[in-house]
Amino acid sequence: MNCWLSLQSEGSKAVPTMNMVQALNSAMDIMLTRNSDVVVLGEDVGYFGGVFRVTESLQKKHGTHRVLDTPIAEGGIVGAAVGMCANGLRPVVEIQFADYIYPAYDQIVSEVARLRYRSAAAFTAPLTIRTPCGGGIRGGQTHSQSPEAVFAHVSGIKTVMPSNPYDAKGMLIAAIEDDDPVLFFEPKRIYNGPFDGEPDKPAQSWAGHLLAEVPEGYYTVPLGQAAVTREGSAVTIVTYGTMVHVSLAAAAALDLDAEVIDIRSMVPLDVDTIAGSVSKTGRCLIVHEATRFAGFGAELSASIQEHCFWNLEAPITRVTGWDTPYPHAFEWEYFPGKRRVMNALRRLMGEQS
Amino acid sequence: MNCWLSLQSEGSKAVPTMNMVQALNSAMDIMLTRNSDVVVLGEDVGYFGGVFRVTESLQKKHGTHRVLDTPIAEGGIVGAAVGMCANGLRPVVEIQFADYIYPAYDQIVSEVARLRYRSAAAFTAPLTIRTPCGGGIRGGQTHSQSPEAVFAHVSGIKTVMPSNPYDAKGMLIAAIEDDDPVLFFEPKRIYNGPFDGEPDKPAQSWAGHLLAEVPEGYYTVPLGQAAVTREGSAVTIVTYGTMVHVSLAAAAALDLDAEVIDIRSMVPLDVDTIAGSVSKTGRCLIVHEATRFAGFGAELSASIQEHCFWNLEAPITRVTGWDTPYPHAFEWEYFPGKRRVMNALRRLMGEQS
Amino acid sequence: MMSRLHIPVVPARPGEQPDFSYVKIVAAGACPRPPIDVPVLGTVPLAEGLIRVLDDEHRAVGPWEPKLDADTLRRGLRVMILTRTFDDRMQRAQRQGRITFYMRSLGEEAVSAAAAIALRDRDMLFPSYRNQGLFFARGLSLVDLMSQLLSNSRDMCKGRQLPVMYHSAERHIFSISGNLATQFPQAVGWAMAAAIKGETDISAAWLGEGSTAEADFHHALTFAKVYKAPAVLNIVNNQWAISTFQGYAGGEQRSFAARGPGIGIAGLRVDGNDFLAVYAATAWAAERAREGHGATLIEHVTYRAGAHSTSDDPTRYRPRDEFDVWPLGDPVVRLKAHLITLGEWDEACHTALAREVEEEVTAAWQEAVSFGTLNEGFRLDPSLLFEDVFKELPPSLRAQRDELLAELAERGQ
Amino acid sequence: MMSRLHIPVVPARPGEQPDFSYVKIVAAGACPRPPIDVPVLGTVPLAEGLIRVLDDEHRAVGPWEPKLDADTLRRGLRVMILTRTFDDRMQRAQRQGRITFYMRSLGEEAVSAAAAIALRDRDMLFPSYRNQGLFFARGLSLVDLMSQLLSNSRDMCKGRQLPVMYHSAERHIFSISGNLATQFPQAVGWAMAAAIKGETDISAAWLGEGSTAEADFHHALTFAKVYKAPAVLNIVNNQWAISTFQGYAGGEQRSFAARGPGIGIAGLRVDGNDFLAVYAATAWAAERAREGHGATLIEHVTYRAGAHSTSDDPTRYRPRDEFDVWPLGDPVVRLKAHLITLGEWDEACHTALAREVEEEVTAAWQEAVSFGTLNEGFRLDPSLLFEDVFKELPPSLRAQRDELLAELAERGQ
Ligand SMILES: Cc1ncc(C[n+]2csc(CCOP(=O)(O)OP(=O)(O)O)c2C)c(N)n1
Ligand SMILES: Cc1ncc(C[n+]2csc(CCOP(=O)(O)OP(=O)(O)O)c2C)c(N)n1
Ligand SMILES: [Mg+2]
Ligand SMILES: [Mg+2]
Repeated sequence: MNCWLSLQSEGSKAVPTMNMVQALNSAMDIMLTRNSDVVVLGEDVGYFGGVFRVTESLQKKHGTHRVLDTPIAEGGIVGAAVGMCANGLRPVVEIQFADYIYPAYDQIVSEVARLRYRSAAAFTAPLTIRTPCGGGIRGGQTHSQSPEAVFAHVSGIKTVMPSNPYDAKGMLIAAIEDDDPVLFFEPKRIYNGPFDGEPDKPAQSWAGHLLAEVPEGYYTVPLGQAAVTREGSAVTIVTYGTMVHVSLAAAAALDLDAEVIDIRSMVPLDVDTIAGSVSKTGRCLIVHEATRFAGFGAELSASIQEHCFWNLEAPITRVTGWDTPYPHAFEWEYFPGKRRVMNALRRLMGEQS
Repeated sequence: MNCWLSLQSEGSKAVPTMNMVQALNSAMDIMLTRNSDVVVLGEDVGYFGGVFRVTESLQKKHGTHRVLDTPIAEGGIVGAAVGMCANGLRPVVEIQFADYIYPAYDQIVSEVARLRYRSAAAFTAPLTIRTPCGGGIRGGQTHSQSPEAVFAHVSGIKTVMPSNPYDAKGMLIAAIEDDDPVLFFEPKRIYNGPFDGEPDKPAQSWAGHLLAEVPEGYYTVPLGQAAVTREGSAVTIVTYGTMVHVSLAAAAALDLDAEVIDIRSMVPLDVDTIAGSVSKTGRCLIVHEATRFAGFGAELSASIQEHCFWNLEAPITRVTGWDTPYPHAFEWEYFPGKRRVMNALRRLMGEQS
Repeated sequence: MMSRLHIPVVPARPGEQPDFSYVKIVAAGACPRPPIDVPVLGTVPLAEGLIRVLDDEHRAVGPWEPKLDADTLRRGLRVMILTRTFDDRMQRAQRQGRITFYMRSLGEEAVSAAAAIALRDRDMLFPSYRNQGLFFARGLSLVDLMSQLLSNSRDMCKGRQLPVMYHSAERHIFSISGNLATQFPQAVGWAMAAAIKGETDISAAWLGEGSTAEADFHHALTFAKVYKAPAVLNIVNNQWAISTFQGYAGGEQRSFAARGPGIGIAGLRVDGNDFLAVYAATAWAAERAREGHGATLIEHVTYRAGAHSTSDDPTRYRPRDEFDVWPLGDPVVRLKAHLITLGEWDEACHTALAREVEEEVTAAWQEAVSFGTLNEGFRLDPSLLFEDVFKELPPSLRAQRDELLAELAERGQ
Repeated sequence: MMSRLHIPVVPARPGEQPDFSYVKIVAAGACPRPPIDVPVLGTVPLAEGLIRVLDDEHRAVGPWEPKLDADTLRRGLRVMILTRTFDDRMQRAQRQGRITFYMRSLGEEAVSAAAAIALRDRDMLFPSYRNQGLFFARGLSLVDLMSQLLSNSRDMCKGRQLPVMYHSAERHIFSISGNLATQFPQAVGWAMAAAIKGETDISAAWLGEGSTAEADFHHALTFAKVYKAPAVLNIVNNQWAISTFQGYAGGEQRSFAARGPGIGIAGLRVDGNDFLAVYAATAWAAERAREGHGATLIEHVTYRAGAHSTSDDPTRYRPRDEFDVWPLGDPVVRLKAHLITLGEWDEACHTALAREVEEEVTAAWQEAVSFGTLNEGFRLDPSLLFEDVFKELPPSLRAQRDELLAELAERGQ
């Protein structure tokens, strides 16, 4: 079992509280400082600091030639970044919303993901593509999507999603240092605070949260390792991003001895940690925001079933967004909130083997 | 259980043999004739008749204004087709290879699939996108891909793949008549004959194959219905496209009482037929050409597990392409051929409950 | 070593003096007006010039003077004032939390108003999110538009869309997309279909100058050129794309209209704040398209005087007072002054019109909120969430709907 | 009603008379050669003209005459003959089933040969699949190239790529993609990186005229314009894209080079079968880029004299004998005649060179097949199938590899 709580940070002093925006900003700031090959580019990321302020003040600090505002052409941004890689740079690209990543899909699938393989490693694309994803902010169908599955299926690109400031910073540094391309999804609903899926409650902040204690200095959280966010023995909840917090809240509300696994990386997937847990608990609930059909939960379900079949005491269950576009007004009918997770857990615990 | 064998065709005379290319050509010819709103467009589809000859002579017969050669811009082709839909036409688009569909991904995901929903059906996109997919033709990584999963995940678009000439024609007519957008994958390895996964055997032709008896006239094969291609009680093989033939060959080689289900439609998926079969046999092998991780097999596995958990006697197993780009020289090491399916079946039958 | 990369110059940032010296201005009346069948290269001077009709004394001058009657001019003025009033009111509604999001078109009202009036009613429009004037000009009910903003029980989008993503099949306006530029090739495809069917209706589409960098802009121009599609393709160059200056879209020392002749379609650069110029250019391009001479790319030079959207704060990236010194002025002020110069308008009429429009908007708002708002009295049936994904509800979605309805029952909704 | 859609005119189909009257020709020497820092609009006449150096008497004339020494000209001739000889031989190898696929560049050899010689060795090249001449000019080993075609044990791509998808990190040539146009924005990104690092190396990229319709072409031009990227962007207009005539890419009555000035970068239209003209244009554009004046779009007017690929039969869609009457002739014949006119070459030298190249290709082929072919003596380790997906083999791929190795053991391989 790989647990992030054991990770060390290097040269860190006092441990201040950061929200995810600050943690991500700090990761880029550190990497721009440490490695002159790192450049940051994207729409509105420069002077303005990004529509979510994640690149705030980076241009001021590192200059207009290393933190670049770009034309509005996601395909062009990624295409140019691939060429920058071939010339020794390590671009960190921001796609303003994951909903707008599709114009870059060809460059990502056909070029970024294939370059090392097709050229037998003569050329590689060590770029990082950051993009805010997920709903819960009343953004409607073009500011709320969770398209991780359509990238996880593509061989040759790592796909990750942190769920808290500590991981966000450590994983982003790891992604920038990774020699493989990394698609870095940022669940925007929890940029400023954790969210347990109850929109009517006042917004929470990260202040006081254990995982918002983020060292100021350099540290990494390795990609490809799941985190056991809560230990338990009755059921395993496998989830990531915003839904980690919703799942924790649902388990707590039911006072259920649930083990909650934050997979953090979709590719590579830490099957050992997940399968170990499900083998122990015998029950598994998969929770994600994305639409269900052929979503990433399907792969989780299939893999877990393959590894844990003989230990399963009930069918693996999925709680996800419905199989519809993301609807503006029905956001809270759509979003897989605490109650939906609780209901699924109840059903799952009720199933007899 | 929905079985295509019971389908009727309208006004058909003698039943000639057609290969898949001819069957698809006939479907478009009939629809161009029956409905003046139907237009065909794509790269090289007009004068030349398409690189696989699927649109051969359609331009000659129906004119340069209804069978259009286009610029090489997959995104532009689909974008223009959406506009044509808004003006009452029913475009049938060809994307020359499925490997080249990614430049159109944004128009497909953000526009084609969402238009009806976002406009509350004021505007719709009843277009059909045909594209040859799959390997086995020594096409290397950019002429061999099977990207169905990255479309099946997208709500609002139907995704289908026929495995024989009869279905190809009936399903293509159904797709063109469908008021929803349909992504129509054509497994190019079996355009000219079925293929059992053994590259060293002489190529087979469709002649003499029951499902190559294709009526000349109009008929439809409804979308969303799986076909039980072979009945059996020991194990269910769930598959589609070229792998239907490989699976049949493997089952025959093992002399195994396997039920082979050709799902035909990924979206909508005929869960009833599949789940009915697996509940009966208690064992399930999923076979597809696409890479495994987060592939369509994952959804099949997850769904089947959800529906048939209490009847499963062994873990659901997947035989698929490896999680790598499609490699030119290692095609037959990559391709999930008869032996790989047989091995998986043997293991699956060996598992004890 | 020092970087040699060219970084586009942004003339002024917050705290700096606004500087519009980069905007190439041409005197009103100075651009020639060629016949509508002029060869593409004949439009090069127009793509690099600036078509203007209203001069500094508010007179209409030169060959592009469209000779509109006063009623039409007054209609245009009314549409622009309605746009601005509606925008202001909805921005306030957003600040009050009654709607979730809004986008104004302050300063660019002429672009939509004049074009809609120059086009025929059956011509198909493919707007961006900042062309609300098209809907007003085509007479959509304010209550309908507001209901969309409110996602209430009368919402034309059935609650599925972010505010401002309107459509109107009846009035021939396509569904607005949140994805930039996608409507551009669609408009060309629509026009191709019209041509294939032998019809004389044309299409028109709009996007921002920032959006010209997207692939779809190129696809649209290519298809329009290849098939001579009867379309009017409009670039609204309002100088900004959120915080990104137009130089980042390629506007440094080059007009966007020049992309037209570059690829082989006509190009016109127009004073976007001059109602008469926009009207004249649109009418010319529409006639050219209708007569079979192909598409035209029109760049409307204007200025986004407001924030990008209610989520944006432009004082973070540009001087606060730029609009005051914008060299092409305010389209409402200019058309009003022209009408007064013509003797067809006065301050009293103007005040009365402003009041009338204000009342119309207020009345519409009262009616619209009576159909609910997102948070109060919202009554859209949640099963609508599952409809229109496909024409018919597939079994899987039926099951999901039932699961939701059970959940809602439990939640007490 | 009758369709009003414009369908691009294809001048001749099989059975018809070839007709190249649509190709706008300009006399050799007629185009001016502006200084390398000319403003973009100063290149408009060049983007619409045709830069030619070799006249009908095979003399080099006019301001673009690059004044190359005879050794350089002979080197160019050799690269072109090597290209053609290699192409012929590999096409035959494909027909014999020794390789699975091949693409010749017959008739367009000057485009790659002259450009590679005009550029510096450290300049980074982003070729399409029809720029094999770049590899020959940069001196790649024929055995290495053939081994790629054969997917044998010496294959630089380790068996993973379709034939002709070469690369060479050592010789600064990027990996060829099977997806059209993707290399264009990559080349611009490479050039941006060079500029950011303050280096003076530049990049050059090539694509076919058909591929200009793709999004990536537009992205490349936009980024090149915005950042003044030091790149030479080449369009090889060989009139055909498989069966699709260049009119379908927008070439009707419009040059492709004009897209450069259209968007704000320099544009040159060049006789692509004139070695000296291609050299001169490339050298001009390279110097312009290197000195910080931005990118240039060069259209090379040439003719694809062979089939699109070994999978294609062009007699199905165009007259068989078009190349015979192609107005810009054969680049090899023209450079040879020029050298002879200069007194630097004769038939005997030519025959000797042809024989020498022939022998070189034959010897290389014999060596290459000694490393195996796809079907005979193929010995690439199948675990290579799983490597280089990621830098390190993840556990899941290790498991898949082991499964395959077990299967192969069983199959007896
Ligand atoms: C494909 C895509 N990428 C990015 C965005 C985010 N975005 C919304 S508006 C905008 C700026 C557009 O500027 P412009 O085209 O000039 O239009 P304007 O807002 O000035 O009218 C951006 C980047 C988007 N909606 N779609
Ligand atoms: C994205 C994409 N779409 C389609 C194809 C199929 N295709 C391969 S070559 C070709 C024609 C290209 O023509 P052109 O760009 O003129 O280059 P040429 O072959 O003439 O050198 C097409 C359509 C592809 N390889 N990639
Ligand atoms: Mg703008
Ligand atoms: Mg070509």
